[in-house]
Formats: sequence, structure tokens, C-alpha cells
Amino acid sequence: MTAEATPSLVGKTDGPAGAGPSARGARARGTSGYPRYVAGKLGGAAVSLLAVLVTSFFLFRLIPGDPVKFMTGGRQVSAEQLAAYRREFGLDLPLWEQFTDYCGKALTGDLGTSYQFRAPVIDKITEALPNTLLLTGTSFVLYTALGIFLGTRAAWRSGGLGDRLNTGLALTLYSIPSFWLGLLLIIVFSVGIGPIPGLFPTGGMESGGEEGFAYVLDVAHHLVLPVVTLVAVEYGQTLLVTRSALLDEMGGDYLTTARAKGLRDDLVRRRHAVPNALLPTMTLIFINLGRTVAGVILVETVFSWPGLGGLFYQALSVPDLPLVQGLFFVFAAAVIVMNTLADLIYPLLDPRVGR
Amino acid sequence: TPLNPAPQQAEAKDGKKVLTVAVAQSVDSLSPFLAQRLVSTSLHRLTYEYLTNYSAKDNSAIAGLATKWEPSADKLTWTYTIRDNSKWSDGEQATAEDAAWTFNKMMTDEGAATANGSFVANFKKVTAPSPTELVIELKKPQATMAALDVPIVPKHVWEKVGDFSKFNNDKDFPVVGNGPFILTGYKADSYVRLEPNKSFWRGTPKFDELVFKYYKDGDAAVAALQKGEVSFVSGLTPAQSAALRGEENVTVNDAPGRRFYALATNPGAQAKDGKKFGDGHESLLDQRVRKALFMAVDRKTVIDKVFQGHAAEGEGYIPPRFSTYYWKPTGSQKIAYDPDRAARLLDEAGYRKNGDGKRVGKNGRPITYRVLCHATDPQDKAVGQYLEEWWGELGIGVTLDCRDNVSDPWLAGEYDLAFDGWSVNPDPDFVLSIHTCAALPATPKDIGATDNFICDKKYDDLYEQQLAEYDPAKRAELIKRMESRLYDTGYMNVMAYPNAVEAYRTDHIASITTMPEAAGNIYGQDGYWSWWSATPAAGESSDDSSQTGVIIGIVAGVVVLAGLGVFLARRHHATVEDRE
Amino acid sequence: MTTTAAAVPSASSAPLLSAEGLHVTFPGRRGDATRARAVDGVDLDIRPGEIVALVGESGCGKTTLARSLLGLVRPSAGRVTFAGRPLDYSSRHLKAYRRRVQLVLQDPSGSLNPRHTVYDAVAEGLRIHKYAGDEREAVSTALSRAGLRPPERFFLRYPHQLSGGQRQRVVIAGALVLEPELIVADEPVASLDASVRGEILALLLRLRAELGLSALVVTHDLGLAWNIADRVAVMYLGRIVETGTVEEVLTAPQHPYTQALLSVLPEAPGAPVVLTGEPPDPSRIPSGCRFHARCQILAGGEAERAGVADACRGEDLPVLDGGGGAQVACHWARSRASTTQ
Amino acid sequence: MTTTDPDEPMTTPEAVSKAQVAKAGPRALARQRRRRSAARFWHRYGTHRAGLFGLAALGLFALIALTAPLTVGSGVQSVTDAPGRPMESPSAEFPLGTDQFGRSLLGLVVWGSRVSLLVGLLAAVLSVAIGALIGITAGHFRGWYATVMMRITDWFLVMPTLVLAIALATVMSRSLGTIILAIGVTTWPTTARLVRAQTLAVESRPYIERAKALGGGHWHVMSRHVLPNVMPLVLAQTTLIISSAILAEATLAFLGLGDPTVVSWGGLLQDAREAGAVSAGKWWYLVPPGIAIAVVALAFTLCGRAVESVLNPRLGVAR
Amino acid sequence: MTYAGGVAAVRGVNLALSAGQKLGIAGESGCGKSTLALALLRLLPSGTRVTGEILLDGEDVLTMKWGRVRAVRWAGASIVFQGAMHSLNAVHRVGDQIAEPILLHRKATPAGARKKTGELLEHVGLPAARASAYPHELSGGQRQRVMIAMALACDPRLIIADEPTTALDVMIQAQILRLIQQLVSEQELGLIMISHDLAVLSDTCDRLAVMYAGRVVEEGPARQVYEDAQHPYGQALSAAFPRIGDAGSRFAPRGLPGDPPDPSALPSGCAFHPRCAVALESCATEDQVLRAAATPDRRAACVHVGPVPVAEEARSTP
Ligand SMILES: Nc1ncnc2c1ncn2[C@@H]1O[C@H](COP(=O)(O)OP(=O)(O)OP(=O)(O)O)[C@@H](O)[C@H]1O
Ligand SMILES: Nc1ncnc2c1ncn2[C@@H]1O[C@H](COP(=O)(O)OP(=O)(O)OP(=O)(O)O)[C@@H](O)[C@H]1O
Ligand SMILES: [Mg+2]
Ligand SMILES: [Mg+2]
Repeated sequence: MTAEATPSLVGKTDGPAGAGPSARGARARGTSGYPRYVAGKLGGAAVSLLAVLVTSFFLFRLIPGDPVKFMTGGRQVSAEQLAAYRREFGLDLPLWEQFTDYCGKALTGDLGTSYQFRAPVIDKITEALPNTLLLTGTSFVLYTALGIFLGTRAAWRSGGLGDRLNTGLALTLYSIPSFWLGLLLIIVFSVGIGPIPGLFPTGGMESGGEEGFAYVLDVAHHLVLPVVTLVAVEYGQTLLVTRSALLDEMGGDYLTTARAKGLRDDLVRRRHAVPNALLPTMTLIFINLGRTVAGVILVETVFSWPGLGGLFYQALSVPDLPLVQGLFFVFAAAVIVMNTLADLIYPLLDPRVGR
Repeated sequence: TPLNPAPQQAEAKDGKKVLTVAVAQSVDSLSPFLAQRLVSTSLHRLTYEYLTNYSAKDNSAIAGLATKWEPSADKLTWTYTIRDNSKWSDGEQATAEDAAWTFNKMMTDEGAATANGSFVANFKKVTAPSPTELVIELKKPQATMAALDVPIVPKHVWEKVGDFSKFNNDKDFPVVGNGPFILTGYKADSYVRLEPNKSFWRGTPKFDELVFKYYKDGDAAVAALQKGEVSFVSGLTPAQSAALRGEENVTVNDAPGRRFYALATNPGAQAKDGKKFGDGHESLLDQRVRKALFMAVDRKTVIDKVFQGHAAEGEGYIPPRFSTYYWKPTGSQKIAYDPDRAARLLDEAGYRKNGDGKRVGKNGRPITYRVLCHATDPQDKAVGQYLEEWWGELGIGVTLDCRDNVSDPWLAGEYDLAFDGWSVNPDPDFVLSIHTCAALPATPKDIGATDNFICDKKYDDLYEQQLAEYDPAKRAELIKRMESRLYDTGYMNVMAYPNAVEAYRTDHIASITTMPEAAGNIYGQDGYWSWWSATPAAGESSDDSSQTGVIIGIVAGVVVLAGLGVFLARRHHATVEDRE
Repeated sequence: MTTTAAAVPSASSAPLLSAEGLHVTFPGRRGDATRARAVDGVDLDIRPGEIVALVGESGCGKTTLARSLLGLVRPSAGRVTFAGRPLDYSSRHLKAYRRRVQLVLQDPSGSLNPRHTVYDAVAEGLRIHKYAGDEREAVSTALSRAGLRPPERFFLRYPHQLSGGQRQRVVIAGALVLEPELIVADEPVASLDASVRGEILALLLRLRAELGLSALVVTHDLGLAWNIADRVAVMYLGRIVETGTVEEVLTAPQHPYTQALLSVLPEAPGAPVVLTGEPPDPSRIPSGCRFHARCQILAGGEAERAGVADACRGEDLPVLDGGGGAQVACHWARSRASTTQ
Repeated sequence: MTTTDPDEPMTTPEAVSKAQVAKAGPRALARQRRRRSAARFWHRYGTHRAGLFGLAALGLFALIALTAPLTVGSGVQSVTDAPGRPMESPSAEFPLGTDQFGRSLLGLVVWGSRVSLLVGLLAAVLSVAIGALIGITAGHFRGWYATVMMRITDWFLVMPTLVLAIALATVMSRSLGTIILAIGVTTWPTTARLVRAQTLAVESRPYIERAKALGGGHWHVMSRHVLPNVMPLVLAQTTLIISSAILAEATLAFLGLGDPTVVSWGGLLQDAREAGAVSAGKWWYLVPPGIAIAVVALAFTLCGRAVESVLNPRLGVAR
Repeated sequence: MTYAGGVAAVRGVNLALSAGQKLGIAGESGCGKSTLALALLRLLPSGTRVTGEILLDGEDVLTMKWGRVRAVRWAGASIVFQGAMHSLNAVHRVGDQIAEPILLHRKATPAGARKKTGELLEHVGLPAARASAYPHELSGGQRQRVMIAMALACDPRLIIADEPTTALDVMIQAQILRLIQQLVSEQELGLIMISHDLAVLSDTCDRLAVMYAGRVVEEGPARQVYEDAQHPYGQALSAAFPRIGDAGSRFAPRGLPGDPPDPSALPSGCAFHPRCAVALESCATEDQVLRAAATPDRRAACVHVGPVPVAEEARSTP
């Protein structure tokens, strides 16, 4: 329950969500094996997704603002025309009917039409999703690797200078607002101050017009600063979780056994301590990924990354209900999917949970 | 800063001269029938011809797709002569038939009227008797027939479109058009790419490519300009423009803007059927109160502090940039800044201070006005803070009601005062029309074109007169009288005319036409002058700096990572043998 | 401080607490189909002033039985009678009942809230029952009774500042403070060091002598039963399989299971009988004699010779009655008894 | 988290206490006990260097916030009486320069600490209160109540908090109350999960069985045993959540969802960005509020971790 | 041996064990039994101060290079730890865990190790197929057997069994004890068995040492120490195990008054004196060392036994 347990709006995750799956996994031991467990998990995920669908539908109906009025954009519109608009977007139906309609369509992948872009929501989302995934995926891999690497090191020599520096730095970075760090990085590494030349682009995902390898290089170049920002603010989380998980294991008698067998220190760590500590941490790391997808909004805003975050922000100000709902669904679904994935993989990896 | 690496030149590696413009606004649609946002309509200016265009010199109407336009004697029929030297980019000839089809589509298809329906509201019939002749019959006289800002689309392409309300025109590239540029590529929130139209009748643009590149963050755009990633940035804040002024190779263009920035008062929302609605404060119905409030607004401070000099003090309704229609109050008519007089006026009007120094309304309760502001607009919030303090001195409370989307309380008349502002077109008809009684909603349920529910008989009479007045000079006179009337009613209090503050790199752009030419702006012109006229700077210096930047960046990253790795590995090695 | 031959109550006096046909089941781990029958038909009487020991191996249902006697779990069948009246499970009656019957748990460190001082821990019962008298006085008395003298010294200590033996004394004091008539002690000394154990047991005996307290002592240590109990009940897989006075059962065990238990004690004469097979599972109780799968007599062929082998495998045994007399639930032992008569 | 205190040498200041104890009644005993355990807590807290640093930083900021009316006065917020020119760089008169209206940034940062700390504190208290209530009851009462509560918690848990908070802040009017509510309502589930886990752990302890066997009811068990045992967790959790609530407040304000008429650190950052301070190189507008946020968030995190490790040394937080 | 926190857990213990001999160490919780066991392989946490000599086949473990220590571990002496459930790594198959030291000490090829693992498992009464099981799939007794199999993996000369049967059920306890006895006698191994159950030790071991507060207070042939202890603590301890059928202990539980000592704040003099029924005035100030008692192969640390300290000459090569 260290800092990893701190829930936060800033995309920082919590412990018990991670602790949960293993406990839930354990419950499955007695039932008739893994397939049934999988079915249960998938069923649970489906229920959660449905719940999210419901929430996103009703929550955003509360946003003040009549989208139809917004759409008219200062034109003279008669009540009949307004009614026609409402009909077109199905806003004239009773709420529950709108809802069943929405759910029915959602099942077929139709999330409605964006009011402001007049394009299917699903298209807008599929347009932006890969960009967001590229950003979060890259940072996820990096901050997880870094967090685990440094976390195990810190725990193994806990209390030492390295540990103190490590955790201190992690906690400090963890306390920094990501958008602020992003802005500073832009000033220092994009605009350039003093002797530091502006090495990286200030924003966006591509310069436009590049192709082939040059395009890849170009995108990679644009990726550097946002990824550095995300890694900096997120790795501390993983580090702390890994560290405390490993510290929990450190007292384990099985480590004494391993030493008594004559294993070298680093073998004891690599072969025995780390796998034991990481397995329960894994769920948490997965869920982190799900949350980073939503938490990336800020970084996307600061770096003009053409992803879901920016889209959400734009949609909210209209309010472009179908788009807002769709995006909210995607954000929540990311967490649910990762959660479920973690739940499904966990028992395959951790023999303690059994099948 | 001099230590920056050599800025990227306006050319890509293959020697193409590229003009990159930073934009922030998302494209709402690339269909001329749907597009309402500035960025999209600007793109349409570049890619389609309109019947007429506006002169870069003085905003007067000049030839576009039409070379000539004439009203009939009864003022109800206009005949346009369509030029024969404009070709669609797919090789077809652009004709009057295309124009007629475009207008007819908008008149008959609700979906196609989404963006520009108001232009055809008064049209009775549109025909194309010959390929070079377009005839428009009107229901009532209309003086604005040389200002129909409607992109004319190729009939042979658009005929195939089914549902106009859903078609966004963003799948097939290049987009068939006949403007100075051809849209060749678009990726939402990433870029819009245009290439010059080689057969454009007025002449081919000088740059080989025009790219609108997205920077959702203004600072990122400015930084990109400083680095030479882009050639042009608009919408600068005072701080940014100050910073850019010191930069070599960058020219800051601080041009009188086409916008006014005003404080609108709720005059008691009402519909055409006479029904009142909304809940505007009753005290604001007293002209003295409105006058007193505006008298307590120190416009000079607004200019100096909020706009930091990048605006002109507001007076009449139409900004001075449009010299033909510009009007300012004189002498006793002028409501000058005078808080003491404002206090006296309020006292006179019967709104006196109570023991706590708060003015009380007729109902005996202290007056607090709700001021509707746009949450996304920093100026609203800043001026709001000033209002709070200025009016606080008068004994009047202010609650800033900042929202992302103000349209609901606005349309429902549920506010007392609101920050308001419009961009004025070369022909001011529209911004004038929104204060007529005719613009009120038919019933409280409808939405009117009205801005803030003003309905004034005198003003309306003048409006009718100017619309039927086809003599420009006389019409201008009428319009000035309307402005005067509007000023006196005190429902619209213009505080400032914000400048358009933009900057471009002189090492990319050698010259560019502003509009008006003398002291005008570049981005969002009514014509396509800026980008069409821009000439590339002589590109002698290094050309591959973008690549260099990439490589330096990546190498630096790799070196840092490798260094870290080696360091940690060494540390690890150093300790492993010391321990068990 | 040892007391010899305390007042062994006469077999005729009415039982203070008795269980009749008590069954307790728990939802099994494999869904609801197979429920774990933790207690599966137990009759047991405890008379005033009597100390009864309940012995058996791990998981046989001792704790569950003890808990159900206190109303902490509701039996699925059968009933608990206290002082002649069946237990009422309404919360008001339970509260009143729990003033008269107290529980002492195995793990004294666990039974004390680490955040409560000794004083708080002992006074807890008084506070729950809104004791009207002088709380401080009552706590002092209980602590001194439990052998923590002078009591004031311990008032402000936290459990972690006490040794294991002291902690168990505090728990006992917490039970005594309400002046109960019966104490149910679930493995009261199992977690204590051998040297400390004797002291706690002696305390129980002393309390019986001084206050006439009855006790049910749950244990897996036969030596302990020998030390303090009047009567012993041997439990196997949710049933009592042999019962009688301590001398009867421990010196002349009838049931093969009791015999095996005794034989593996380090001191025991003769070769140890080490039962094979896994510990029994209460969700799969074998039919017939529930011990038959591990029974050395059956495996060794003696039951065959006595002609009861089939009965062992297929014929259920009746529930032993809870009274004092020596009884055994074993076909073989019964057949032997009847033949020797 | 285990609740058992570490085995401590049996240090009983007996000589002193015996006399007091001899005459003290139950009340006095309880008071003494509390005083003693508080003293022990502080003694142990004192060994955490990082925790002390965090506490010192917090004390400093609390002092700054509380004395702000005296040191800078509410006048710093006034735009009409702004003493300087817009965006002046740091000078003797304005140690941190001025903002876009010419107000002293030092004054604004000082004044902003009030809002940031208040919002952080209240939001965290709200969040933890909801979480603790739901966690304890869901842990204590099994059955359908717990199932329903945990379903709700799980469901809130998968909601992307930032997105939900943005949505809530958009739904409601722009005010501090909205922000507090948005943060509080979206962050409680973690606390609920933690508290529930802890409650379950506590409930499985033999002393709960003992309390029940003594006749204690639900209320007794929850108030006398569960609550005191989850309190440390709740305390640590509150400190940790304050840290993230402050970050969240800054985030929402930065996204323009804050109350525009109130000066807060996040709001200052948003102002700075809107004014174009980043590209104009006006770092003094940008750096101090950011550092203030980071330092306070860090300080609360450090304190939270220290509290946590004092109460649960097994975590082995570096000293 | 003093832990980093200043806890002197073991204070001056001299014990010797020759090959094939079985030594039992008894004592109450916290008296330093496990500490002693861990010290033998230098497994105590870093920061622990250990003084003296630990000679394993004549080599001093304490002064060895770490490489040598690692080589000696498991190959020279192996340990069966107290709680088998925690001493096995939950995420590795038990077979791999048994094979790990074999491979590490290069006693066999991977294939050979697999074969050896199967043999070892069968040796302790588990089917070789169980090698692929994870610890949680085994019962407590089975896990304890796996630990024993693992301890035998590298054919050590000495096995240290730290409370191998505590926390196990009576029946299983009996099984495990029999197994250990049988293996040790078959393979001529040295055995150090640690337990707090004097009765069990006297049944299993040749010699018995009773520890109190980090000291050996009594040492001698197992049966003699159990039945006729010389040291008052030894007497109390053996009395605490009632003999069923012995009328003397009926309704007469015997124990030791007072509380076990706190190793960080030991009483002065003889650490046992506060609980000793026969303590003299001098016991509070004078420390007692082991001295010969009754028969020559017995020693006890009490004023009431013979006056000659014999500790120094008792050291021999194990
Ligand atoms: N709450 C419960 N839910 C499900 N099964 C239970 C529960 N409590 C006990 N059991 C099962 O009931 C059986 C008897 O348990 P009980 O605790 O009464 O045994 P015991 O004789 O006290 O054992 P030990 O000597 O180990 O304490 C066991 O198999 C146990 O798994
Ligand atoms: N890592 C440690 N740090 C400090 N003190 C310790 C440590 N490990 C053990 N001790 C202390 O050393 C003393 C001896 O502990 P040890 O584990 O050797 O006892 P033991 O005789 O094995 O007890 P048990 O029968 O409970 O296993 C105890 O007082 C214990 O508290
Ligand atoms: Mg039990
Ligand atoms: Mg031990």
C-alpha cells in the first residue's frame, strides 16, 4: 500500500486493483479448470463493459448544453428544423429508448455520428487510436522495463545510497505534474535554451510528407519528448510497486534456502526473488497500461499529439455526445481489457493460483 | 536564440519549396456545404472559386468566378457573367451550370444548406441560361449580392454525393477544385497538404507546396516557428509576439483585426411572437444603468493590460479596418471612462448603495450580474476580473460564469451580460442583421439568428433601407447611422478591436500580401491573397537540417541510454563479487 | 499450586451445556454440491464443574464444534442446550448467553487487539455488557485471578510488551471478568512454550477449584488431556468416535484411531502405528465407519477375523450419546466387547 | 498490511507510571494510553529522514498558506491595482517577476497555496471518507451488501479517473466545490478496496472472534476493533491521496476546468500557458507554480510513506 | 552471535558432532536454536556479528572466502528449514528446486540431475512423478519430505533439521520423524535436529543439548538428559511433557514459573536465575558455564552440579 496505492487522476495507479485479480484468480482454483475461469472472466468483463456503456450514456446526458443548439452555430433555425435535427440524431426519443437504440447499435460497432465532425464516431476513434497506442505503448514498454529494473535494484539493496537516490528520484518525478514536465521539456529540448539546441520537434506526430524509413524516423523523432515525459512520470509507480513487492519477498525463507544451496547473490535475486515478486505485480502493470491510455490526455495536449486525448477534449466542449460517449467507452474499455487480460494471463504464469 | 541549429529551410530534401503554416483548429469538414470553422472555410477559399472575391487593397468586391454582376432595374434579378478561363483540376471547364447547381442544391437540400444556407434564404430562383451566364432571382432586394461567400463546386463531381449532411469530402485526393491551390492530402489533426493549381487563371502560386500543420498548443507552434519547423504562426499572445520581435528572421505582423470585442447586455430576451423569456436582470433594461456600467469600464486599461497594446480602443460597431463603414461617436455621444459619473447615473436611476456599499435593485436585494464568459478564452477571463473590480467599486457584484459552451444560457436568455465578439466581413450585412427584430426567434422554442435579442424599431428601419440601397456610398452612410443607434441603445458595448498578431519567417517567405495591403493580416483573409502571393525566400543555406536534427536527437538519446546502461552494469559488476 | 483430584462431578448431575445431534456444514470449495460436513452429528454434555477434553487430529472439526457451542456458527441440524434451555440465536439472547459462556482461543497473540492495552482488552466484555459496577475493580480482580499480579503493572501494556504466557493469561482474565459458568478453550496452550504451558493449565484447574468453572478444552495433545481433564472425547472427521473418562480412554483405548494416536507418542510403549493416507477431507466422508479407509485393524485383517470387515465398510455407526460413560464407535471394538462379555 | 506492532523491547516506564496508574480511573487510563502511543509514534516517525523532510516542507507551506493574508494580503489578486508591468522578469521588487496583469508572482504563488492545499485536503478527506465507509462496511457485512458495494467499487475503479473527473467538472459549474467533488468522487474506490482488504484481514483475526464471543455486536466490532485498525491505513492513505488530489486539482485547472476567478497553482500554470509564457521564455511564470505543486505533492507522499512505514515496518521504506 | 540490532542470540556455544552422530538441540522459543543453525552455513543476515570458530570438517566457515562458502553450502552441509511451506519457492516446480543444487554444485548433468531427483523423491516416499508438482499442490507433510529430499540432493555429510515437524499433525509428525531416522542411519550422515519437543528429541537423537537464552545449559546422552536432567531448566522442561498413565501428573500440570528471557535484555549472572527454584544468591551475579556433571559425557551449567568447568577441553573435530 505504498505510493502504488495512491489513486490519482494523473494516471497513476493503485495497488488493490492489482492485488485483486490474484485473489480473484485464487478463487477459481476449485472450479472446473481454466476454461471455466476464462469464461467467468470474460463474462465479468462483458458486464463491466455494459456498465461502462450505461454510465457513458447517462453521465454525459447531464452535461448542460443542447448539442442541437450548438450545431446551429448562430443560424436562424425554426422549431421544426430543430425538431428535425433532434429526430436525425434520435434526440427526440424518450431517454430509455435512446439508450436501447444506442446499446443496440453499439453492439454492432456503430457508436453514432459525431455532431461536430459529421463522421461516424468509430471512424474518428480508429483514426486517433493508433496514434495514442503508439505513444502509450512505447512509453509503457520503457517505463515498465525501467521501473522493474530500478525497482529490483532498489529493493535488493534497500536502505543503501542507491536505493535512497532511486526512490527519491522516482518519488520526485512522480510528484511532478506531467503537463508541466512536458512544457519544461519543450522549452529546454525543443525551443532550446542556453547552450542546449532545440533537438526535438515541438509537437505533432509527423512532419508530413515523409515516406518509408524516413517516415519511421520522423515519427520516432516526434515520439521522443512525449515518451520521455510519460516515462519520467510513470516509471516511479512501477519502481515503487516492484520495490515493495520484492521487499515483501525478501524475508521469505525460500530465499534463505536458495542461499543455503550455494547460489550466488544475483542468481538468488534473478531466479527466485524477482519472479516471485513480479508475478503479483504484473497485474498491476497491465492495469497501468490501461490507465495510461486515458492518462495520456495531458501529454497529448501539451505535445499536440493527434490522439484520443485531444479528441476527447474537443468533443467535450460541444458537447459532442456520441463522440464523448464513444471515447469514454474506449478509455474505460482499455482498463477493463487490460484488467481482464491480466486476469487471464496471471493464472497461466503463476502456479500458486492454479487453474 | 543564436545557438539554435540553422533553421529548417522552407524546402524539403528534393528542393521543393514548402510553405508550412501552423494551425490549431480542427477541420470540421472539408465539404463546402458543411464547413463552418475558419480553418475549413479558408481552405475552401484556396481550393474553390467564389462568384466574387475581395480586393486586397480595400476589401471591395472584385472578380472571382464571375467577371461581372448586375442587378435588374427592379433590383430583384442579378445576372453574373461567368469567366471562361477557369478549369476544374480534373480538366473540366467550370461553368455557370456548376454555380447554379451549387445554389440550387443549397436551396433544395436541407443537408446542403447547413453551412451557407443563409446566403440563399432570399433567393427565389437560380438558373444558368448559358455556360457563362448565371441568373439569380430574389424575393426582396438585397445589396449584398457581390458578397456571396459560397464556394462553387463542380457539379459533375458533387452530383454523385448522396447524403450531403454526412459527406465530408475527405476520402478522395486530390480534391477537384478550381482555386489557386489543390488539396492533395489531409490527416485529421496532423496536416492538410495543398499543391498549387498550375492552371489557375490568376496565376500559379509561387510555393511548390502549402502545408497546414497542426499545433494544438500555441506555444508549440511558436517554438516551431522559432526553429523554422513552420513558416507562419497566427494568433500570438502579447508575450509571444514580444518574444518573437527580438528574433532575427522573424517578422511579427501586428495588424488591425477584423474582430470587435464587446460586452453584450441582455435586453430581456424575447421572441417574435412577443413572448418574453430568460431571466436577465431587470435593472439592465434601464438605459442609464447600461451606460453607467460601460462608463465604468476603462477601455484603455483593457487595451494596455489585457491586450498589451495589441488592440485598438473600441467605439463603433465596425472595426476601423473597414474604413468605408467605420464610425465613431463624438462629443457628448461618447461614453467616456468616468466612474464617478457612472456612480451618479446609477444613483439617478434609483440604484443606490446600501449600508454595505452594495447597490440594491428594485426588489431590495444587492445587484449581482452574471457575466457569461467563454472558458477557453483567456481574454474573457482576464477582462472579467477587471470588471469584477471596476464594478465592485460601483457597488455591483459580478459572477463570472465561464463555460466551454455558452450557447445554451445564451440562447435561453439566461444571463445578464456576456462577452461577445464577431469577425466582420467586408460586407457588414451579417453582423448588422443579427441585431434586427427579424432575427429574433419565432417563438421561445425556436432559435433565431439574433445575437443578444436586441429589437429596436429605429435600427430595423435603417437596416431595411441599407439592404435595398444599391449605391455604395449611400449605403455606407445608412450603416453608420445604424452603428450610431446601436451605440446609443447601449446593448452592445464594444471594448476593443483586437489586432491579428501573426509572425512569419523572413528566411522562408520573402514577401506576402496582407489584406488590406497597407496594414492587414495574413491568416484568415477574405480572399486567398496571402498564400497565393507568398514568394519563397532565396534558399541558399543548408537544406538537410531536419535530417540533422533527427539524427542528432536520436544519437543523443542512444548515447544517454547506453551511458546509463554501462554505468549501471559497471556498478552492478563492481558489487556482485563483494557480496555473497 | 497443583490441585489433586478436584471435585469430579457426579455423573448424575444435569448437564450445563449439551449438544444434541449437532451438524455444521460449510459450503464446499467445489461449488455447493458437496458441502464440508465439519461437524457431523455430535452429542456432548458438559456438566457443572467438569473439564472435558476434546481431542483429534487437525481438521477433524474441533474448532467448529467449539464455535457452534458458543453460537458463533449456526448448526445446520441439531441443537445446543444451555442450562436446560435451547440456544436462541436472536442477537439479544446470544449476547446474554455469551456473558455466561466464554471462549478462549488458541493463539493468545491473535486474540488480543494489538492496539488495545491490557486494561482495554479485559474491560471489553464489561463494556459490551454495560457492566454497572466498578470497572477498574473488576478488571483488577480478573487480572489477579489470572495470575497477573499486581494488576496495575499491566494495565497500560500492549500485547506486544507481554510474553506469550502473559498474553494467554490476559485472554483468560478477559473471559473471567464476566464471571462465566463455562469456558470453552480452543487449544489454549498450543502456541505456548512447553515450559509455560503447565502454568496456564494449572490456572484452569485452580479456577475450577475456586469458582466451580466448567470447561471444554479442545486440544490435539493427549498429554494435555491427561493433565487436566475429567473426561475425554476423541473426534474423527466430525464425529466423536470414543468417549469416557480420561483414565479409561487414554490407558485402555478401544477405538483403533485412539490407539494409533497414543502409539505415536514418543513415550508410548510398543511400535508406533503410523496411519497412512492423506488427512481426511470433511467434504468426502466415507460411508460405513468413517475411519475405515485408514484403519490399521481393518488393513491388518483383524476386523476380517472378527467378522466385522463388511460392517466397517458399509454400516454406519450410531452417534455416541453425550453422557459420561465410556463408549466407542467402532464395529470391531463393539464386537470384541460383546464377545468378551 | 499487518497490524501487529513490531516486537518492541518491553520498555515500560514503570517507575513513573505506576503511581499514576494506581489512582487513575478508566478515562484517565485511556488518555494516558493515547498520549503514550502518540509519543511512540512521533518517536518512530522521527527516525524517517524523508518523512521529516516532507513534514518540514508541509509545515512551511501550511505556514505560508495560513499567514498569506498577513504576508501578501488578498490584494495580490487584484488586477486593477497590479503594481507591475505585465510579465516582468524577476527583480528586487518582484522576486519571481510578474504575471500577465503585472501582479507579483511571488504573492500569487503564496496566495495560490491556500486554494491548492485546501482543495487537496478537502478532496482527499472526502475521498477517504467515502472509501473508508464503504470499505469498512463492505468488509464487515458480507453477503449481498458487500457484493453490491464491491461491484460499484470495481466499476468506479475501471472508470478512467481523469476522464471521469473531467466529465464531472464539465457537467457541473466551475467552482472549487466542483473540483473537490470531482476528485473526491473519482478517487475513493482505491481506498475502499484497501480498507476492505484491511477490514477483511482484521476480521479474520482471532480477536474479532473473541469480541463476538464476548457478545459484541456489529457496531462494537466495527468501531472498537476494525476502525482503530484501519485508521493508520486511512491516515496514510489520506496523506497519499492529498498528494494526488493536489496534482489532480492542478491538472483540472490546467485543462481550464478550474474556477477562473480563484488563484491556484494549476490556474497559474494555465494562465502562463494561455499567455504564451512557454515559447516567450518567461520561465518565471511557469517554474514556481510547478515546483510548488511538485514539492507539496512530494512532501505529502513522503509523509504518507513515513506514516505507513512507522505503522508497518515491514514495508521497509528507506529512511 | 549478535544480530545487527544488538540482540545477542547465541552466547558462547561449544558443541561437537562426529560423523553419523545425531545431536538434538532443544529449548524454548527464541533461545537461539535457529540462529545457531543458520550460523553454521553463514546464512545470518548481513550485519550480524559472529565470533568464534565454526569448523566444518576442520575448515573454519567464518573465515572462508565467499566462493568457498558457496561451495560448502549444501554439498558439505544442508538444512531442512523450519516451515517447509515457506522454504520452498512457490513458483518453481519441486523437481527443479531439488535439481538446482545438484546442477549448481556440478554433481550431475541435467539429465542426471533429473534422474537423481526422481530417486530422491522415491527415497522420501513420494512418487518420482511428483517432481513436476508445484509446492502448493502438495500437503504440508509432502512438502516437508521434498525439503528432506532436497537436503539429501548433494550427498552432504551433515544435515541440519530445524524443527522439521512443528506445525505438522501428530500423525504426519510421526511419519517424518521415522523417515529422518531411517535416512540418517542408512547413509551415515551427521544430523543436527532442532526442536522444542524434548520428548521427540530424546526418542530420535543420540545426544541432546538444551539451550536457554543463547547458551547450552545442559548436554549429554539423549535419554539421560530427558529422564534425569541435571540443570533445573532441563528438569522443568522434561517435566512439562506428561507421561500418559503416570498418575503423578494427573491433574498436576507442571511448568516453569516466570517468563522466557528477552535476549536483548538478559538478566545478569545466570540467565535462568529469575525462574530458578533452586537459585542461590550468587546466581544473580555469577554466570555459570558448562561443567561436567554426573557422568563424564554429560555437562550442565549450574552451580548445583560439579564445580569443574569443562567447556574448554570439550572441543573436538567433528
Ligand atoms: N468457515 C469455514 N468454511 C469452510 N470450511 C470450514 C470453515 N471452517 C472450518 N472449515 C472446515 O471444517 C473442517 C473442520 O475444521 P476445524 O477448524 O473445526 O478443525 P479443527 O479440528 O479445529 O482443526 P485444527 O486442529 O487444525 O484446528 C476443516 O476441514 C475445515 O477446512
Ligand atoms: N534477523 C534478526 N534480527 C534480530 N534479532 C533476531 C533476528 N532473527 C532472530 N532474532 C532474535 O534472536 C533470538 C533467537 O532466535 P532464533 O530464531 O534462533 O530462535 P529459535 O530458538 O529458533 O526459536 P523458535 O523455536 O521460535 O524457532 C530471538 O530472540 C529472535 O528474536
Ligand atoms: Mg482448530
Ligand atoms: Mg527457530
